[in-house]
Amino acid sequence: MPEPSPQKDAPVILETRAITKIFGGLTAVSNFDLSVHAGEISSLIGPNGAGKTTVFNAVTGIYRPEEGRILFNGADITGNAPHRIVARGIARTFQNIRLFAAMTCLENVMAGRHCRTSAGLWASLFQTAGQKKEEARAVEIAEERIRQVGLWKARNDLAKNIAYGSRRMLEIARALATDPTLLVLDEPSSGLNPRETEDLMDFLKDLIHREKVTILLIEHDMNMVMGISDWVTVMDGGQKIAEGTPTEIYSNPRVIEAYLGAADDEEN
Amino acid sequence: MEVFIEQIINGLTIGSFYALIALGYSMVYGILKLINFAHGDFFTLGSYLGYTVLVFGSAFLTSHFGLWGGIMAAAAVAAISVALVGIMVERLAYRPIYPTGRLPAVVSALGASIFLQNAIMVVWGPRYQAYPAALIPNIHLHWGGIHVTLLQLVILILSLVLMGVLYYVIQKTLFGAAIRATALDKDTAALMGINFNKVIFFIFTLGPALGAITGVMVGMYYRQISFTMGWNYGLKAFTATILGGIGNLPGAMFGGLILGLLEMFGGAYISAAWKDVFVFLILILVLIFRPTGLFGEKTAEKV
Amino acid sequence: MKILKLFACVSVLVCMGMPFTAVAAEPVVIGLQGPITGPWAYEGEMAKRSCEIAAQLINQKGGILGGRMVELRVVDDAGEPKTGALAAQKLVGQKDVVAAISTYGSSICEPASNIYEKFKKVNIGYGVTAVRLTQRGFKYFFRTCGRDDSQGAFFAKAVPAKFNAKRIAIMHDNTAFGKGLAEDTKRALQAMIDTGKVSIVYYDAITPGEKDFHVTLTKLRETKPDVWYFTGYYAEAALLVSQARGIGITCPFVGGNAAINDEFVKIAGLENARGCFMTNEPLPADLPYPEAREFLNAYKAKFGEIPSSPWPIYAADALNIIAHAVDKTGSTNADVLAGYLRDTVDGVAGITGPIGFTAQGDREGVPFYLYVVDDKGKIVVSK
Amino acid sequence: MENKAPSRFTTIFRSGRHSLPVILGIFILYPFFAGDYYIDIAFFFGIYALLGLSLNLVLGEVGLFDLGHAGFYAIGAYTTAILNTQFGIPVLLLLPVSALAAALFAFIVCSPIIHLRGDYLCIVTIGMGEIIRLALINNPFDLTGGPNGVFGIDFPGFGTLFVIDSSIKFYFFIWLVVGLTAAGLLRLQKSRIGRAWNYIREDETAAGAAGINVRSHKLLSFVLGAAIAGAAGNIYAVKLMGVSPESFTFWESCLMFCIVLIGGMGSVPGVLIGAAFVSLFPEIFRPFAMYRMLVFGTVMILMMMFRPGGAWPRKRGESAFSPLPGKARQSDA
Repeated sequence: MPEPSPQKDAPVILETRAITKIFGGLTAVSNFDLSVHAGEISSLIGPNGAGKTTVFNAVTGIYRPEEGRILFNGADITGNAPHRIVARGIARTFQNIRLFAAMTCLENVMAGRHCRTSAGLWASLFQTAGQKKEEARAVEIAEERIRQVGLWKARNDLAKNIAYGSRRMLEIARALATDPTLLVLDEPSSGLNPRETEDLMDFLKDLIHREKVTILLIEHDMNMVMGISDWVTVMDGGQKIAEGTPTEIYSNPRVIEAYLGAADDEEN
Repeated sequence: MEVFIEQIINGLTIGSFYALIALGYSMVYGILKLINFAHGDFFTLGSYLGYTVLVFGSAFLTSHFGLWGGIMAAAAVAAISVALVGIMVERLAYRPIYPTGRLPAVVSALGASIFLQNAIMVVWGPRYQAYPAALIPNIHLHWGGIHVTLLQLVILILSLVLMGVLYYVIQKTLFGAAIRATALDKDTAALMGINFNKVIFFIFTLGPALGAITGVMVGMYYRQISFTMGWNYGLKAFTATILGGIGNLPGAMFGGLILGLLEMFGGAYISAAWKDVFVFLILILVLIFRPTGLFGEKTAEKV
Repeated sequence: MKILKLFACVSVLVCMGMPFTAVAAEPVVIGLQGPITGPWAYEGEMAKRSCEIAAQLINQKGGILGGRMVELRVVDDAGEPKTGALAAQKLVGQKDVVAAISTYGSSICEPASNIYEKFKKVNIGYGVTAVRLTQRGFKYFFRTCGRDDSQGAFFAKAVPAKFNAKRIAIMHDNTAFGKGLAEDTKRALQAMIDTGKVSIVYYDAITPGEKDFHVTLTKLRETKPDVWYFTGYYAEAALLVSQARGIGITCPFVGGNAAINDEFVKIAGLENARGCFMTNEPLPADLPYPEAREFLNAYKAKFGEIPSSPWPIYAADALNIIAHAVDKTGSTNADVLAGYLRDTVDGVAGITGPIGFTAQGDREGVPFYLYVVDDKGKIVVSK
Repeated sequence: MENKAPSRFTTIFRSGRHSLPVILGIFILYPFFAGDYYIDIAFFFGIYALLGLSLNLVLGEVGLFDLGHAGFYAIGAYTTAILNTQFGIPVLLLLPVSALAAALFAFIVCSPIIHLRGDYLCIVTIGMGEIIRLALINNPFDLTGGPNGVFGIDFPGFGTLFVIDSSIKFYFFIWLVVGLTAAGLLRLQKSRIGRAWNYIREDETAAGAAGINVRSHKLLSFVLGAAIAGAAGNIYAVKLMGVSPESFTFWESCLMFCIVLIGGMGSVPGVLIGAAFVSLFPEIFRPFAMYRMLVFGTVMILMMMFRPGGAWPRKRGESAFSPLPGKARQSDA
């Protein structure tokens, strides 16, 4: 069972107020509230098509919600461009991995350093002292992140040539390279074998303690959700049907009926 | 008022040529997402072959099939031979390049276009050729001040018929569904048992053949053909396909007709010199507000 | 392997570039720069043939400078400014080339003549009618063909009177030649416009290479012109006339000097071409001069037909006048030749009539005639 | 796009550091042994190299489908022609001015359409190129001289002190500009801006999610590419002492497209090889007149068949960071 969550006293860093997203007649998400507290691992679960990824895409600026507000550390980031949201400190990974295939792993992680560096055209063209120092620093940080996810040996291989599990970790490394305060992971364990999922859980728990980072993740793997989440929010049909600690959720009838009920006859 | 109607008919005539070529163009383009620059040259080749058949075989043809029969025969010969050339170009220039991606295919298409254009010049010579006037019915019709030639009507009707047939084949028949499926997702369609090679064979025969028939029609209507005319028509067909929305055959048809009307409007009411500038400006405005063309479905980015 | 191939061809270029200083060039070499490839390949081909015939005739009569043969060296400039400059550079680089016949198309001749001027080599334009070419004070540039403004002046003098036309429509094709002629004609008509005798009811351009002009012609028809002047090339002219007759434009059609030839009659068809007029320098077939007769017979003997436009004949005359200048001055020095052409050449018998040059290098006294396509499709001088 | 390990050939050549001085040597000595005609061919090779490098920024680095790049080339050339012939501004000063004019035009025109993707952007760039060419022919406000173009441009130089007017001077002038541009691009490739462009080429959405302002970087590549093409237009106009619309057709844009693809997307040496092929081939085979274009088309097809990545594809790998100071880069794998 997870330690007592630092849930209620920590401040809310991410809050969505009644956000609604409609795709040509289909209401994918309808006035959905979510609040994530600093320093916790918060999970968003629900059956397929519940609108989880749509919420993620609204939070990270890929879609603009038709109604509702998204606040990050109190600031309204509704509809901001993705790169401005990353600059504010929200980094994300994708459900189906999106890496820069024909570039090396190190270059992929270096992408994260982009918003933390500032060399302009002039500095880059004339390689000013500042630019060189900044580049060297960026490479060092990227290399730390790659070691952190255990891909140091593959840093000069092309992203498309490395194993599937490594690609997941590389995408996380890229997100971490932006020094985020909120890490948004979209089904990070999908496609991983049980041992890799265990490693991922340990990695995330360790991350919470070592760095001041909050994690919001979409997950289907129940023992991962129950294993590391401090708070769980359940969606179905684009609406929130329940939220609470993992233990509360595990025994909540509506959740079971809407979601876990179907899971009963599934062999876990 | 009649002038306006007459101008509309003029616009539609140009539009129907663009539409037919755009149809042949977007069949290849819809499926392979390949900008087939060579399509303009299939059109030119068809026009020249039609010319050769009409000039050398005219005595034989008209005696056996009569005036219109002769023209039909010329169009048929042109269509079949250009279809064969289409297959050859696909096998030699395009097939080895599919796996490498879209951009190299554009260079290969440009290469094929240059090759075909110069081959036509080498065979038929750089001079303008002219369809024999004697073989072409030159009947003028006057309806209340509107001047229209019989040929103009025949071409309008024939284009609509061809478009209708193709629309029916693509939208309503099983094989049409196979083509549309391959256009949407080549690999999944193959998994569903659709033989990709058969689809390729079909589009690379029908597309160029359609271009060839249009070439003969243009040769008949304007009587003057040159080996470089394909380049201009090819560019207009590509514009019409995009205006209509990529991969959308009916869209290409309407895109062509609309393009013809736009040219008419620009030429008649602005100035003939600024006609094409007007057309391209309209195209850019359309794409700014509808980034996937007039009839292209607005696909949300699947993340 | 790739880079080595690149150096191989670069080094080959290097040694080919070495000027051949071997045996003194026996024949007198005259360069011809023309559009052998590109959109005007047909004109280039005819110019090449005409110059070959001209050289052949001179050599048959014993050549020049007491027996030295005239040799033609042809360079392709593909009808495009960049390749035009390159072709000029090529001919200038070959020291044995005495003078150059260059070229067809005013905007190609411009960069080329700059290079000939810098390297002091006589160059004679044969298909370049833009007025500005001889207003640059060049010492070595001449042309054997007429200028747009002289043709425009002839139109203003002859055409309104012949058809007692009040409403004139002018249409050009936005090419250097077509637009230049249209503007010069408009300027020539200005006097008559000011006195109200004549008015320009239509002035617009078509896009070259287009096929369908119904839209523009319908607009033209609404202006009800008494006479319609088209200053573009024969390909578009044929389309315009056949489509115009198709939509009920009956006013007389007058073409510029590049608009009507037997190709025009073939494409437009006899029933449309019949009764079309053209302002033009004397056509090959109508050249009354003995030299023209001799040239055309030799050309027909070798190629089975005579050139269908005036430009190749001017190229042949350019070759003749260069050979004549070299023969009479006995030297191949550019300054001597340029001086001779400018000051002494006056009324020298040429295929296109007496040849003489003004101080700026323009062809003197180019007569213009009004031609018409007769019932049998022949292009004859109209009375 | 498939990026096989660089072939044996490129590795040998790369490692042979002595090769660079050899190339430089030949480049410097060449004009003194060749006739003016061959120097001019090398000059136009330089022009196409500059144009190739300018399109490489848009097509090679960012993967934007631009088939109207000749429009910027035309703007640079006409800006120089008009400002020099009508206001007498010295041509060398007009080099940066025409680059700026093309860059400004690119910024204004591309801002509303930069969001378009793939083929839709392609047709808009074609449209833009045609609009510019047709506008030049129609001679608005009597500025562009219509189909006759604008002629009588002076030679570049510092007053009468040093004037660039001979083929040799033009040869060194163009290749100096090409050298500077290539050096600049190589540095950009190794900077965060260069990497940002490549991220956008690989996956635009992921690049945005990684913190890259996709829109501004795309616009920057168009503006920079246009500036370099404008500069090429200036040098071309000055060499021919005049400009006319025939030189800026849709076919020129296609040639630039081929240079980048045949050479290798994002590869500076590749673009130089592509430019060599596109400019030298027609000239070497000029005597074959009609047949040379048949061969040209065939070679284009064969190149894409056997070297889809280009003649000299860009080598990815740790070399991308080699110039950086600090720890040895040898991977201990």
